[in-house]
Formats: sequence, structure tokens, C-alpha cells
Amino acid sequence: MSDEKPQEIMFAQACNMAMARAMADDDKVILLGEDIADKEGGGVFKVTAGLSEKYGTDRVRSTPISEQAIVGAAVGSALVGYRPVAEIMLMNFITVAMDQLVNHAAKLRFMSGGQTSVPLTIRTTTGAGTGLGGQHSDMLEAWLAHVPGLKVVAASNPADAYGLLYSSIMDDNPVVFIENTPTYFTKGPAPAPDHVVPLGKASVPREGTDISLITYGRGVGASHAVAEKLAGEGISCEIIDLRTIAPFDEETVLKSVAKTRAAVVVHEAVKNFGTGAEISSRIHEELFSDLKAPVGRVGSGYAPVPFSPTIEKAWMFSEDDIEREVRKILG
Amino acid sequence: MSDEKPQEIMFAQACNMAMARAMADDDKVILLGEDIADKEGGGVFKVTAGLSEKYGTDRVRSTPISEQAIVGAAVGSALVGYRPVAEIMLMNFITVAMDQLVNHAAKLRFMSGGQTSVPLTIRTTTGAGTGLGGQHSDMLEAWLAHVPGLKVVAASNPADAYGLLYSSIMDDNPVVFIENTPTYFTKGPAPAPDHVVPLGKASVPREGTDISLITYGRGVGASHAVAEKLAGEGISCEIIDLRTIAPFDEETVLKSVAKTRAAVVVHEAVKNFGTGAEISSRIHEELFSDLKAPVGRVGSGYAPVPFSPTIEKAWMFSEDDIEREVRKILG
Amino acid sequence: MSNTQMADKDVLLDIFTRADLIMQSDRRFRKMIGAGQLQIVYYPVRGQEVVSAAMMAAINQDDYLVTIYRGLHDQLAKGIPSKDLWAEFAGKVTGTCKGKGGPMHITHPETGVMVTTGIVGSGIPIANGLGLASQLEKDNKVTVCCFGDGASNIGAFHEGLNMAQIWKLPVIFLCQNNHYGEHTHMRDTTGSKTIAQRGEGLGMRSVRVNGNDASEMYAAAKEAVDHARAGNGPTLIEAMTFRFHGHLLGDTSHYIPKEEMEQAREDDPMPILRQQLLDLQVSEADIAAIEAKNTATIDEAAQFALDSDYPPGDEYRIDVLDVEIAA
Amino acid sequence: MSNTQMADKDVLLDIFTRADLIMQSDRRFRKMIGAGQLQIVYYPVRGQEVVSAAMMAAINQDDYLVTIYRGLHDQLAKGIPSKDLWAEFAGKVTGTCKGKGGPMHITHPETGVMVTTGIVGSGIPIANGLGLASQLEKDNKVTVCCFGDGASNIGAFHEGLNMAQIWKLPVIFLCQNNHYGEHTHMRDTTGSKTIAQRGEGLGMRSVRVNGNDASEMYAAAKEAVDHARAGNGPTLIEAMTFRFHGHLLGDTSHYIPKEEMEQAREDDPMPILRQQLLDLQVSEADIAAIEAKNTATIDEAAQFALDSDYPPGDEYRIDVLDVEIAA
Ligand SMILES: Cc1ncc(C[n+]2csc(CCOP(=O)(O)OP(=O)(O)O)c2C)c(N)n1
Ligand SMILES: Cc1ncc(C[n+]2csc(CCOP(=O)(O)OP(=O)(O)O)c2C)c(N)n1
Ligand SMILES: [Mg+2]
Ligand SMILES: [Mg+2]
Repeated sequence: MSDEKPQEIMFAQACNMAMARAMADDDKVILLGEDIADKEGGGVFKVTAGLSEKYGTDRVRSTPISEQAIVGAAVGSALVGYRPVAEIMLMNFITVAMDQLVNHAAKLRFMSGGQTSVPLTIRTTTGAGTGLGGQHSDMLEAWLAHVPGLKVVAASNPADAYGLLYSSIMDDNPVVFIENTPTYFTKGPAPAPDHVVPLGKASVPREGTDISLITYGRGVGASHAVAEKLAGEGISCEIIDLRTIAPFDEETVLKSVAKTRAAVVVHEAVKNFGTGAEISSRIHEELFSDLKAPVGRVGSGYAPVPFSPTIEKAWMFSEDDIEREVRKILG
Repeated sequence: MSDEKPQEIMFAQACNMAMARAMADDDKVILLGEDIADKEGGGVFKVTAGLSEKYGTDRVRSTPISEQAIVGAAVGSALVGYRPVAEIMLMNFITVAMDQLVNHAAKLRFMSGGQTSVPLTIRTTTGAGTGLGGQHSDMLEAWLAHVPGLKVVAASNPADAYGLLYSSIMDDNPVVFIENTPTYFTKGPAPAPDHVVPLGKASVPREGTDISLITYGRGVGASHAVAEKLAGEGISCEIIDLRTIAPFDEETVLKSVAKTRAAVVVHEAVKNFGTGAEISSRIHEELFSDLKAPVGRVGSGYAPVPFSPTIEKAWMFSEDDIEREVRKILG
Repeated sequence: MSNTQMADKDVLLDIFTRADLIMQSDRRFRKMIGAGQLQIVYYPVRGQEVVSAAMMAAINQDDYLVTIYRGLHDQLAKGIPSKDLWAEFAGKVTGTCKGKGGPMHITHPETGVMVTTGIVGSGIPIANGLGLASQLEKDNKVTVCCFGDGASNIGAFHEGLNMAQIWKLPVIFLCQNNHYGEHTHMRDTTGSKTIAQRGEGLGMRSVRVNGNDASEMYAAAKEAVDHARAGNGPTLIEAMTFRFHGHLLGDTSHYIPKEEMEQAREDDPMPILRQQLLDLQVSEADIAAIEAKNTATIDEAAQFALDSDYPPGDEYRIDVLDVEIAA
Repeated sequence: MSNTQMADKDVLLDIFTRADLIMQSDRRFRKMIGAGQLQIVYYPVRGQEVVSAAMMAAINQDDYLVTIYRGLHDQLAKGIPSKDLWAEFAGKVTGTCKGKGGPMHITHPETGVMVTTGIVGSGIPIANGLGLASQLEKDNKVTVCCFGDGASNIGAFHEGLNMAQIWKLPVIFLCQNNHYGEHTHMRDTTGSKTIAQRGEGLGMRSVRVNGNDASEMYAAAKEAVDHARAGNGPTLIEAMTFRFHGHLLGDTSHYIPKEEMEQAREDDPMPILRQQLLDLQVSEADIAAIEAKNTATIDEAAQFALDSDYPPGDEYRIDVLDVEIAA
């Protein structure tokens, strides 16, 4: 079996392969980011390892610590036909580059009356639970989802990461692709080399009849664990993996909830004013009279991400929280 | 009647008076911002006019165009007992200073285990409808509301502005106080000099029985107009002016909706993933079985703020939108 | 400031033709806004004509430009047809951006105008991206990035200049130093004596010139362009100039001392340039012909803007993403 | 670099005492993490001890410090009691911040440590705020703001230094130049030859010193402090140094050429400083006593950290706002 392709790959590897594929397919794909070239180790999490060796440091550029300049260079090159993929090392660092992303990347197509477009991808990673503390773990996707003109994407497994990141790079709109640091090195089934996951389409990785768990990113794994447990009690959970957070696939979500008549939205981000609120609202707006109970929400607590493991755990969204919410909804 | 106090004041004036009062009451109150001192005209909208003349340019400082430095100086001085009020001229410019606000102002109390606090106020103004285009009109309060540790405040009339801005400055937490450019020069009843509006408390400027319109800022005036019109048809609207957007006054909101059994949330910001989603979700979560219909939402369209008046108008939330939503909800 | 040789007559004529179009356009905008024919926020450019005209005379139509809200002079000098530009300023569907962008957000790729931004300093990092594309593409284009003295206090300036320098990007950073950022004088906001000094601190080739002198400005522009096209990287040009009508229309310039304003009026680049042409034996009639042609252009453009329709309201659902947003 | 005179013996002893505590603490952290006794992300400070020790020896306990994730040396040199600091690094409720901040977010107002940030460059604008408070308060305090070479590429550096300069704030910007930002060498990220040059570009008093030389570093620190206390404003000190154990623990420094590492080892400030003390007739026994005392301090602190409890989980509802958040 030695020349068979690997059956399983890691999440980080999937992202790497997606970029390699995009670079091979289109020489307008370039990468920018701190430490991303191989001389500097191929990225702090090695997600870009090998790419500068293969495609050269003209196309794979380690940058200064200058996030505004990084995103700006991506915006500018995207305006004239490049497909830059800019790495913002950790999602919290996007706070220094929001202007470029929000006032420029997201708006230039519109403000130019469609004369220009900004087909860039921002890759960034984040996630709590590993003791990185208040400034290295935030999930800020709700901000980005609120910005017209930006697409926001998060994968829950390596195969999807491969297919979604490739689609993000090839998409003609600015996309923020959110990776999850704590699960970078977890494995999943390897995708076929030509695997593509379209943006804007949710998946239904588990079908069920009693309740819909609508989630994305790391929430998917946690939801699976809870669904598995509850199945033993005869509670049948359907899982919707949004994959694209904004604009999200309302059709798949509403179809599922129309069937199950109950839903819980699950995410790692702080619950208050999080993306779950929009999804919950949309479901209520469309399916109010069909629902057995109000849509539940699970997210992390109203606090900065705490450092100490005990507090971090108590603060963070968890399988227990999901289970409790499902039971509450199903009464 | 010549020495009676004016019966009406403008919104901008109310903010000016609140700052003057805070500066008189507490010499730790200092102001920072571009062009805010009198030599530079007392602010581009004259909201700080006269203050540097009265309190000196040590305490009222015109700054370089350096929003990170402005907010940072506010954070640092707040850490050691000052009550800085930093002006970010227009809300879109906060995108270059999100790091200071989100990673530092909002988190330092928590990350220091309560050893320090950051009693700063960010004043900023925004609002569409006057042809300033895509980069000068955004309502970004949903981002800020999603950040644990930040309070977000918006006033709908001069008296509230006076009482809320004073409370914001005196509050021991970081507060973002959002003003509305297009209504800066509208008048309202003058507050008493000692008027205070506590943070975290909504008001009920109009009582009603059929539906609750939950709103803030410019949405309040629009809601009043619609309520007035519908009253003629025997539809009785209650209006809740949140005043503090985050954390918002759930008690008042839920009490109102428990009574009216119907609600529409109204704001100027883009509807998708806006603050209305959180408020709507909370109402559904708490009052699902009492509701006559799902909670409605009104906000602006999914697009950057357009320049041309025709498109800007079509894009923007409006009285018509509110009326239509109320009628839809009440069936 | 250097003692550059006078530029060639045809170069000066070219610069004058652009600068006069700018001066007349600015005047007309102020007039029409004053008369209530246009309701827009307008950032006057009177006084800065020559900086722009000389810079754009030194580059080609397909070179890139990134500019700011105060950008009319740059946009006209770069060659955007007046009709398209006026219509956009007026918010009409016939404008460069279908009325969606407005004066602060002019884009016109046909003439290389890629971005106009209303966020101070933000064009700088974007200009690098255009320069990076040219460097990778080996298309020999340069990017000119305009901004003000006040913009040099913001972080993006620092990050952008540094990145351009280490990557030797073909970008010309044109700081149009009119001494004021809104109502605040540079001396109250800027720790360094000059902006050029900041460029030097970043290791960049940096020059400070009298931007109001067409020959000096043109020479500096040309040198920077040649330097960039030769692959030697960016230049920061600090072009000293002045704006006569305040930050935005309606600003009374109350914060500008009388003597300073008087001095600036004496240094007004337009009469100086006109006199230089006369001194070079260009006839009054030839100059008047240029001026008349510009007037005609503006007459036509202004009328076109007034006559054109506003875009339909639901245009807001188009160009947000690459697909139309559902109503 | 200047040829400063050797500092007084008691100053050098003071610096050595602080530096040795840092060196031993760093070693112990690396050992305990390696042994699995602590599970934390750790940014080693071995090699940068003297920069910090000499800087903090030149200021008072009530002067302010703003530092970064790589901050152990600064925090110890500034005087945070080892027990409190170790407990915070370990996430224990007895730590400076009750375990909520962790190593990247140390605050300890009693010793003037006001902020430790994990966001590169962000401490700079905040340091200005502390300096502004001191200026208004006329309390004669200075603020020391530490950051790395890589941080000088970010916008906040530029904005912060400029504001400090125009307002003459009593802030000392201490750039600890260890040549690398994560795995990238300064030469690949920095258009200027030195960081000090950037300070000069901003009009700021700027010096570049051998931070590994206790006397030179101390003299520069002292001068900057005197300058600030006299109301003359900020100084940028670029202190040349090196970090021996990579960006964070586990980093193999594969990106550092062998010769560069060897040279750095030869310049290791700790043996040099120790030898200087011996040369000044400090006895081996006296030095050993200092070292032993430091060891005992660390023994006690490490044990205290291990023995202390983690905070209760629902502590996350406290200190978010000034009131407790409902469960
Ligand atoms: C980030 C940001 N902060 C503040 C503003 C508000 N503002 C618009 S123009 C301006 C002054 C800019 O001055 P300068 O760079 O000198 O250019 P000039 O207007 O003189 O041409 C300011 C402060 C802005 N647009 N963006
Ligand atoms: C805004 C921001 N971008 C990126 C990072 C990731 N990061 C952490 S430390 C570091 C290197 C900083 O280098 P330097 O300033 O030289 O300090 P040193 O670590 O060498 O002490 C980087 C890029 C960050 N923390 N913040
Ligand atoms: Mg200016
Ligand atoms: Mg370094």
C-alpha cells in the first residue's frame, strides 16, 4: 500500500495543500504574512511550509510586523488582478487592520460602481482553550459578518478546509477564512485533490429529526459529540455545518429547522451579540409558528478569554452547554 | 423672561455641556481629539467649543491624526486615575484603533485581576443620509456590543445626551458614546443642570399596548413618527429607548414585550448581524410562548453606505420600513 | 529647496493645461455649490494645482494613482474625463462609479485612478499592493500615492513606507504639504521638522521641494519616476504647497494667521506659472486658448452632471458582492 | 556605541543582582516547563537580562513600566515579588492578576508595572497615557516602555513616538533590539539601518547602545531618565542585545546562522558583567551570596506557584465590568 495517498490529513496540512493547489493553478495567487516563507520556518504554525521553496519568495513573502501594510498590499494587488492570500497570524491582530479590511477591501467593489473588485483572502487563526489568554484567542467573526461585502468562512474538518480555502482564494470577493489553532493538528479524512467546497453552502454532516444544531468551526465537533450521546437516549440531532458564516446558507438552515421544529445555534465566540443571534433571529422570523420552542444559543461567556485553565474552561462554550441547551429546548 | 434658562438646546450643545460639567466636577477629566481645542475651532462639529478656553489646552488637547495614539493615551491615563474623553471624529475611523479599544481598554480590568480599571469615554459620531458616502457613515455599535467589558451608549435627544454623556464620563468602565451627525443640530427640551441618566437603564418615552418598538439613537425619532401615525388607526405602540446598547436593559425590554406581546427592533445600522439580532433573540428566548408573532427587525440594507441620495435613501432604514414591519407583525 | 533648471516649454505647457483645468474646475465647483446647484461636501484644491499637474505630467496614463478625498486636482491631472468625474461628484448614474462612490471615492481604472480614500493615510498600504503587482508583473508601471502632511502622523504611513522600502516597490509617495490637517497646523502635530525627514528615518530616498514651482516639482517627479522604473524603489516627495479655501467648503480658515495667508497668496502657483509661460514667449493668445478650451470642457461636464439622472434606488443591491443581493 | 565610563560598583552590583535573578528565573522556567511541571507558553529572556536590569536600576519603584509578552526580565527587574509573578505565570489565584492575565498580561501597580501586552507595539500609545498623567499630575514620574525591534515596524510605534515628542512626555522608549521578530531577521523587515534612526526621523532624542554592557546601558538609561524628569521629553533607546532561546520555548532558532549565534554567545552579557564585578574586587563569595539568595527566592516562588490553587471557574464573571456579571 506504500504508494497510496494518505487516508488522513491534519487541518493545517489541508490548508497548506489548498494554497499549494491554488498557486499551481493560478500564478496570480501570492501569499503575504509574518514568517510565512521557509527561511522563517513556513509560518509559526507551519501552514505555509514548503510553499516559498516551491513557488519562490516573490510569491510567498515574509513581511514586517505591519498588519495594515499586509492587508493593504493585498487590497492593492487584488485590485489589479492578483489573488493575494494574507495571513494575519492570530485573529486578535486583525484589530490593527480593520480599516483596510472594512473600509477598503469590503467596499471598493461597491464604491467603484463595480469597476474594480478585491479578490483577496485573509487567513487567520484563533481559538481558546490552550491558555493563550485575553489577547490571543478571540473569535471575532460576528464583526466581519456584519460588514456588507465580506465573506466569512470557517471549516470544521480538514477536507472542508481544503475545499473551502481553495474556493475562498478563487472567489472574486474578499473572504476571511478563519482557522482554529487548537485543532490545527487534528486529523480527518483526506480530500480528493480536485475536491472543492462552494462558498455559501452549508453541509448536513448528520441527519436527525428532533432538533437542528446549527454551528461551524469547532462547534461542529462538539455538536457531534453531544448528538452521539443524546442518540443513546433516542434524541435525534441534525447537524448543520454552516461552513460559510456570512452570507450564510439560509435555505439549508430553514429546511432543516422546518423539519425538526427545534434548533440550537452553537459557536465558540462570546454569546452576546454573536453570530448566533442573527441565525436565531432569522429562524424565528421565518419559522415562528412551526417551532416547538425558541431557538437556543450556546456561546462563550461575557468576559475576555481568561488565562487560567479553570476559568478558561468555565468561560468557554462546551459540550455540556450544548447538551443542557438541547434538553432545555426539547423540554 | 430674559434671565430664564433656554427651554431648548441642540444635541451637540448638550454634549458640550455634559463635558463642561464633568470637567468642572472632576479635574481628572481631560479631552483628547483632532481639532478639539478652540484654536482649531473647538472640534469639526464644534462639540468641544469653549472647553479649552475655559479649562486650558493641558486638559483639552488637539492631537495629531493618530487614532491609535489618541485611544492609547486615553487608556494609559485612565489606568492611573484620569477620566479621559477621547473623540474619534467619525465612527469609521475607529477601525484604525480597534486594538487599543478592544484588546486593551476593554480587557485590562479583567486581565489585571481587577487591579486596574480603564474609565475612559470614547465619543464618536456617525450616521447616514447626508451624502458622506461609504467611509464616513457606518454604524458599528454591533462590533462594540460584542466586546465584553465595553459599554456602548447612544442618546436619542439632547437631554438624554447630557445625562448619558455625563454618566459615561463618570463610569468606571470604558464606554463608547455614539453621537449622530445628522441630528447634531436638532433641538430638544433642555435638561436641568444636575440631570443624570444612569447607564444600563432604558426609558419608555411612549407607552402603548399593541407592540413594543425597541430602538435607540436616531431610531427613536423615527419610531415616534410611526407610532404617531399608527395611533390614528388605533394601533398603540410602546417605545423603548435603550440608551445603553450594551449591556442592554433586558428587564425593561422584557417587561414591555410581556405586556404588548409583539415587538420590532429598529436601528440605523445594517440589519444583518446587527444589534437587533441579539435583542430579538433574547426576547424570543424569554417570551416565546407569549408572543403573537416573531419579533421583527428593521435596519439598513446589506451594502456599504451609498453616496448618491437616491440609493442612500433606498438603502437606509426608514419610517416606511418600520411601519411595514409593524403591520406585518400585527398581521 | 533645489535650484532646478526651468523645464522645457512643452512640459510647462502640459503642466499649465492640466493645472488650469484644475483651477477652473475647483472654482466652478465652489460656485455651483455656493449657488445651491450641487449639494455636496467639497474639499477645495485651489493652490495645489501645480503639485498635481507636474506629478501627473511625469507619468503615463496607465501608471496607477491612489489619492484622497481632496483629490479633484489629482484626478483631473491624471486624465479622468471631466464629464465622468463631474457626474460622479454629483452622484449621477453616468459618473465614474455610477454615483455610488461620490467625490471621496473616485475610481477610474481606464486612467489608472485605482483608489480614492476618505480615511487618512489608508491609501499608502494599498499603493504598495499596486506597486507589488507591477513588480511581479514586470509591467514597468509606477504608482503615485498622494496624501497630506497630516496623514504622515498615522500608523499606515509608517508601515506603508517601510514595506515599500524593503521591497523596493515602484511607488512614489507624494506628500502634498499644505501645512494644515483640517484646522491644526503641522507644527502642533509633527515632531519632526519635515516630512522628508521621516522618510529618511525609514531609509527611503526622500526629497522636499517647492511643489508650487512647476519646474522644480516636475524635476523631482521625473527623478522619482525614473528611480522607480529602474527598479531602485520608492521615493518620498514632500511637496510644499498651500490650500486657499480651507479644509472643506464653508471653512473660513479662521485658524490661519493673516500674514501666512498673504504670503501664500503671493506664492500662488498659478499666476507664477502663467507668467513663466509668457516669459518663455508663449503668447497670451495661446494661453487664453488653453483656458478657453478648459472652460468649454467644464461647461460641458457641469451641464452633463446636472442633466444626468440619479441612479435607481435599488442599485444598492448591486456591486456589494459579485452577485446581486436579493431584495 | 559610546565609550562610557564604567558605572559605580554599587550600581553594577545592583544591576547584577537583578540580572542574575532574571537569568536564574528564566533557566528555572525553562527547566520546569521542560519537565512538564508547568504547561505554559513561555518567551525566554536569556540574553536580555542586562538591558532590563540596568534600565530598571535607573528608575524608581513608583515609576511606570509598560512591557510585552517577553517581559519576565522587565517585570523582575522592576521589582515584582517573585512569588506573585510565578503564581501568575502558573495561572494561580495567588498571582498578581488572580490567574486571569497570565504571563502575557502581567500588571502589578505596586511596583509600577501597569501593562504587559501581547499585541506587538500596542504598549507604546498606552505608555504615552501614563506619561501624560504624570505630566498633568506633575508627579515627576517617568514611564519606561519596552518593545522589540520587530515592533518598530508597526503603526502604533510611529503614532506613539510622535505624540510623545510633540507633547514632551516623560517616557523612555526602550527598544530591546535582539535582531529578530519571531523568526525573521531585522534586515528583512526594516528599511532603516537602525531603529534609532527612526526616532531621529520623528524628531526624537535617540540613542543606540550596547544593551549588553551594563555601564553603557545604565548611562543611557540614566541620561534618558534625567532628560525626562527635567521636562525635556522622551528618548528612544535602541539597546542592542540577543535572545538565546528563540522566540518561544521550543523554537530551535533554526533560522539563526551558526556564526551569529556563536558571536552572540561570546557577547553574553552575564559572564561579562560577573567578570566586571570580580575585576572591581567584588569577591567570588559575595557574588555567590547574591546568586544563592536569588536561588532561594526562586525556590520559594516556584514552590508557592506550584502549591497555590487555581482560581474558581466562575471568577470569569468578576472584573469584566465594575459589577459582577450574572451567571
Ligand atoms: C483615520 C482618519 N482620521 C481622521 C479623519 C478626518 N480627517 C479628514 S481629512 C483630515 C485632515 C488631513 O490632513 P492632511 O493629511 O494634511 O491632508 P489635507 O486635508 O490637508 O489635504 C482629517 C483629520 C479621517 N478622514 N481619517
Ligand atoms: C500586532 C501583532 N502582530 C503579530 C504578533 C505576533 N508576534 C508576537 S511576538 C512577534 C515578534 C515581535 O518581535 P520583536 O518586536 O522584535 O520582539 P521580540 O519578540 O524579539 O522580543 C510577533 C510577530 C502580535 N503579537 N501582534
Ligand atoms: Mg494638509
Ligand atoms: Mg526582536
